[in-house]
Amino acid sequence: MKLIYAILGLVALYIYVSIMSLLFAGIDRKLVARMQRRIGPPILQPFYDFLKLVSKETIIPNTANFMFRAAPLLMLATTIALLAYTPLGFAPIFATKGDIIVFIYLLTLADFFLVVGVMSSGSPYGRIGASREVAMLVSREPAMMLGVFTVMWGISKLGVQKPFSLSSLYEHNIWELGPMAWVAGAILIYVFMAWLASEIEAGFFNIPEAEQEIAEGTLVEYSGRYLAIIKLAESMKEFIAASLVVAVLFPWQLDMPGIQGYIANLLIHTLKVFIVLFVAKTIFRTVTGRLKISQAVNLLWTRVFAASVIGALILAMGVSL
Amino acid sequence: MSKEEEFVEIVKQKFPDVSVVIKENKWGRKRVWINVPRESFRDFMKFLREYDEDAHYSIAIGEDVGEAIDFSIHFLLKYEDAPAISLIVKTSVPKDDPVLPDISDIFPISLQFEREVMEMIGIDFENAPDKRRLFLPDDFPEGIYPLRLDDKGIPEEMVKNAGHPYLLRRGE
Amino acid sequence: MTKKVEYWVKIPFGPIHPGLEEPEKFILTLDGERIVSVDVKLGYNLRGIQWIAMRRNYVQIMYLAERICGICSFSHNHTYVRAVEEMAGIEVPERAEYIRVIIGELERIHSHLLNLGVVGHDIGYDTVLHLTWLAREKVMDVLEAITGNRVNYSMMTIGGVRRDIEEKHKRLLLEMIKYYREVLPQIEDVFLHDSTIEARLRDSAIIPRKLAIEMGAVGPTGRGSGVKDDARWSERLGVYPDLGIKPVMPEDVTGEKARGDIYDRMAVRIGELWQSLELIEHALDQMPEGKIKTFPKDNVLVAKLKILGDGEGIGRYEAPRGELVHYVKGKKGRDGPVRWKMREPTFPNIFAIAKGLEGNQLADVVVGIASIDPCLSCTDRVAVIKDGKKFILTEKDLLRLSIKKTREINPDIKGDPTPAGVGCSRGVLL
Amino acid sequence: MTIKVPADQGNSQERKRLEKRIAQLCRFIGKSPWVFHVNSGSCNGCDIEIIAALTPRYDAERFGVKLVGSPRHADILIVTGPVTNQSLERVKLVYEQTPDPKVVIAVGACPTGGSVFYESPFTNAPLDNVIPVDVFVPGCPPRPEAILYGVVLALEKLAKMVKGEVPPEEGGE
Repeated sequence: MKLIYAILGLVALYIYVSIMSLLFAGIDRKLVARMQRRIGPPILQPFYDFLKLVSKETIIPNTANFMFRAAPLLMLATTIALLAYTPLGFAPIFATKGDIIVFIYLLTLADFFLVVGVMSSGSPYGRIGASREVAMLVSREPAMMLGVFTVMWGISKLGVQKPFSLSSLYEHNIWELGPMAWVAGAILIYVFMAWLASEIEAGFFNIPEAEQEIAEGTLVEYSGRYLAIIKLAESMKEFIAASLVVAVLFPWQLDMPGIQGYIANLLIHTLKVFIVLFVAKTIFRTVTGRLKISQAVNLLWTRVFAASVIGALILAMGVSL
Repeated sequence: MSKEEEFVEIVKQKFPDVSVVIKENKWGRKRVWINVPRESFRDFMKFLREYDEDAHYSIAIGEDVGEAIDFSIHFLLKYEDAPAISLIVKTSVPKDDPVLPDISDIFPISLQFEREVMEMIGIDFENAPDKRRLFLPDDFPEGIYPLRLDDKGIPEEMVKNAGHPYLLRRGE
Repeated sequence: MTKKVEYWVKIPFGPIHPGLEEPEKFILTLDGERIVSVDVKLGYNLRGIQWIAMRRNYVQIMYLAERICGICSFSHNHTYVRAVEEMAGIEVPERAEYIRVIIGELERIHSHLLNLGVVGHDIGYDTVLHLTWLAREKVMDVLEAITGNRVNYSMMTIGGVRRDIEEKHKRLLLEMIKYYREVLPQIEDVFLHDSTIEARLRDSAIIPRKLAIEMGAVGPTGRGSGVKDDARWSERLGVYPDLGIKPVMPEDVTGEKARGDIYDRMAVRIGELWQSLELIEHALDQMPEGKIKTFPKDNVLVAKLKILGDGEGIGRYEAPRGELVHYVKGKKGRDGPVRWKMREPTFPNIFAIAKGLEGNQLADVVVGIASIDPCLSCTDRVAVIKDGKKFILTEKDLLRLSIKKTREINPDIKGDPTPAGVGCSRGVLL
Repeated sequence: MTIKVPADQGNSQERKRLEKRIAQLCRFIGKSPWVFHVNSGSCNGCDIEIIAALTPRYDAERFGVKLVGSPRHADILIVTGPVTNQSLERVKLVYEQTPDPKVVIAVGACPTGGSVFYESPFTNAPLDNVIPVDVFVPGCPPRPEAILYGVVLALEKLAKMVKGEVPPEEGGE
């Protein structure tokens, strides 16, 4: 019985998150346009884009093998599976011990499928975009993982039913671990914001889709329905990545029983996600240009990873003392 | 003694058989026009390079003048202080053996101008390092040189007309 | 030297590519992301201008000269007219000279702002594109008010200028100068002190001074590498000397010595924007009254040119992209020139940047190419003809072509790639 | 499911069903027209006017117009320039690559009739005999408002064509 409820919940979540993420994409484009003194497209523009793309003819290059067709579907599938483990204002549906590892694994798997799909398309532009995507992927994950594991370890010290699970974020949070944790928290905010910006490829890290240099980068071969699926999966991944950052750093929730509790928490969570995405994506995209891949990787390793190590150490000292 | 006269003196000593003229246009800008025979073309270029290390090779013009082909190059010398010397070096080449020495080792940019003149007018620069076509694509018929006025130029039936009314009335 | 196995990929860059505004084809040999060698293939933009010119008379060629390139249409017209005036020995009234200076500087402002926006766009910094192009609309309005058209304003005629600058245009010009005195500091601040732009533009696509002189680089590209040459200054053109013209070098804007990278080229362009504003101001108050062209009617002009038109003339002028040279040769009794040839600033700059790009990364290619502000429509003058024999390069698919080429030229790594480029891309981060 | 509308299909009933199917799906194309710019040898007077149409003053993005980087994503092909011989192949190639419900706009005097290059043997000027063109925007260069008006006209024509009123071959009104 519980399984059927879980599946129904998952489907509802899938519909909700896809609508919300496309809505945010519209708001984001509108705000960036307003910041550039333009009027900018209507808020529902991403929905029109999605529906138009679905109705377009799809062209498959004959050098592409079957993986080219399978990759977008697999990417969407992993993103939906990811939904089951994301903390959306309440404990994730399949919350088990140590499901943070599953969450990170699925997150990177989605990117991996995109890279495989692009590589199988055979176009050198796509290959350059794919190699850039992998370089970014490898250099941004360690910083985030270190930060999340230290926070999880700190929280599990306070006695939690399921240690190392994303649901534990709602029992205790990082700010209850004493003054040293506050300093660590400040550093971790910088780390997570940089990670989020590079995850959704905004501003500095908008390199794989750099349409100027390599003609739309990774998505150069896709068109029609496959492009629509990839765009939807990517905007959902943005929402999920932002909800992880919100869950780790700003997890304050109302404790209302029953269905209204779930809905209220979900709405508060969505508001927080919009604010975090506004800072990490809209402002960042308007203010900065794009870095070279070598500079971006250099930035991710020397600045973001170093900050994450320092934050983890301070947090560990704060907790153990 | 303005810079031009001083330059002309040096040229006269080194190259006696070269005809040099200084023309001045309406608003007082002097230009030095030099006609160089084909044989002393290459060492005249070497002399220019020594005379001014930063000589600026600005343009090379190939021209079909009936029975010969003129090839002139415009140089800018001594442009550090205000009025620079504007020098035009002209040589002419008979149509039956249009061959000129290549000077891309002295002025590297001249290679591109030579490539263009080679494909447009048909002067052949021997031992030029790169004789590929610059502007004309590969499927351009071999014998035709677009800027030639004689039979080797663009034949009449290749002239297209994108629907211009007056052109039709002239019976073309 | 141990045999290093490297995997090269040849990427065709262009001809139809969102980054480049015109069709030009750079074949890049890549080692991973590093560029080993660049080969330029021009010719996609050939429209046979020189060939058409052989069938036109003097006045008709003015309309052809101005459509060589949309952005610097006034410069081409101006240089062609100067060449004809020098050949035929025609006087130009004083007031017409001042109007030529004003329109020339207005076009320089609009062309430089355009290029600043395109460079900002090419490094993904779209806000810069939108704001600089918004600022550019101001000068377009002034140009439209004076000449009647936003682009391709045919202001020039042989022996003077077509339209006069009345009182209301003067007010418009002064008001525009005041507007730019507020806006330019912000644009200058973005391009000289912003960390992203500094990170992307410093030490990328470097053209050393020796290479710039060898390749005859002109305009901001040449001056960015330290070659002190400005056609208006070295030619003592018209009334420019008494307006106080001198070449703008990177030292006056950034304070450091010229390094020949994209940053310095942008600094030279910003310096020139300030200089243009001053030139317009001086020209406005030194402009005498009087008539604006020697031959009021064009057919009188063509008749006179038929008689006077004998000999050769060279016109040199500083277009926004560099020194522009036109050569006109006329013969008595012909109403059109016998030979007309132009050389655009982009022609040497393209080969200079092609050499300068080696050793850089793929990401720098578009910015490097945009930094010399290529105007390929100027560069290709004589086109090709495809006669009966249809020889179709049946490239099935634009991108598939690159796949075929990559598989064909699967790298035979016998030759060792010696990158001639100088300076590695040192990412100085925030 | 790529819907290919067979032009001379035997039973017109089956074709009508297909066309209704497309019309129902394609009504969103008017709301989010993605533009790809093809420069076939233009003097880029028109190109800077096209980009000026996207910048704040004329702002084509408020209709959802977006400049995309690859013909695969494009709905509208904006072609400028007198189609020089070398870019002839490129233009045909890009036309074939654009997914199906697409519109071609010829911007400027050059694609319309080869403006000053009309007699040059090196350009095959009217774009019409290279690829089927839906809207010609005359002017050398046309003002950004004219280009935007051309885009709107093209979208109306596409919507009508999709509904089957205007037979796709001849130019319609």
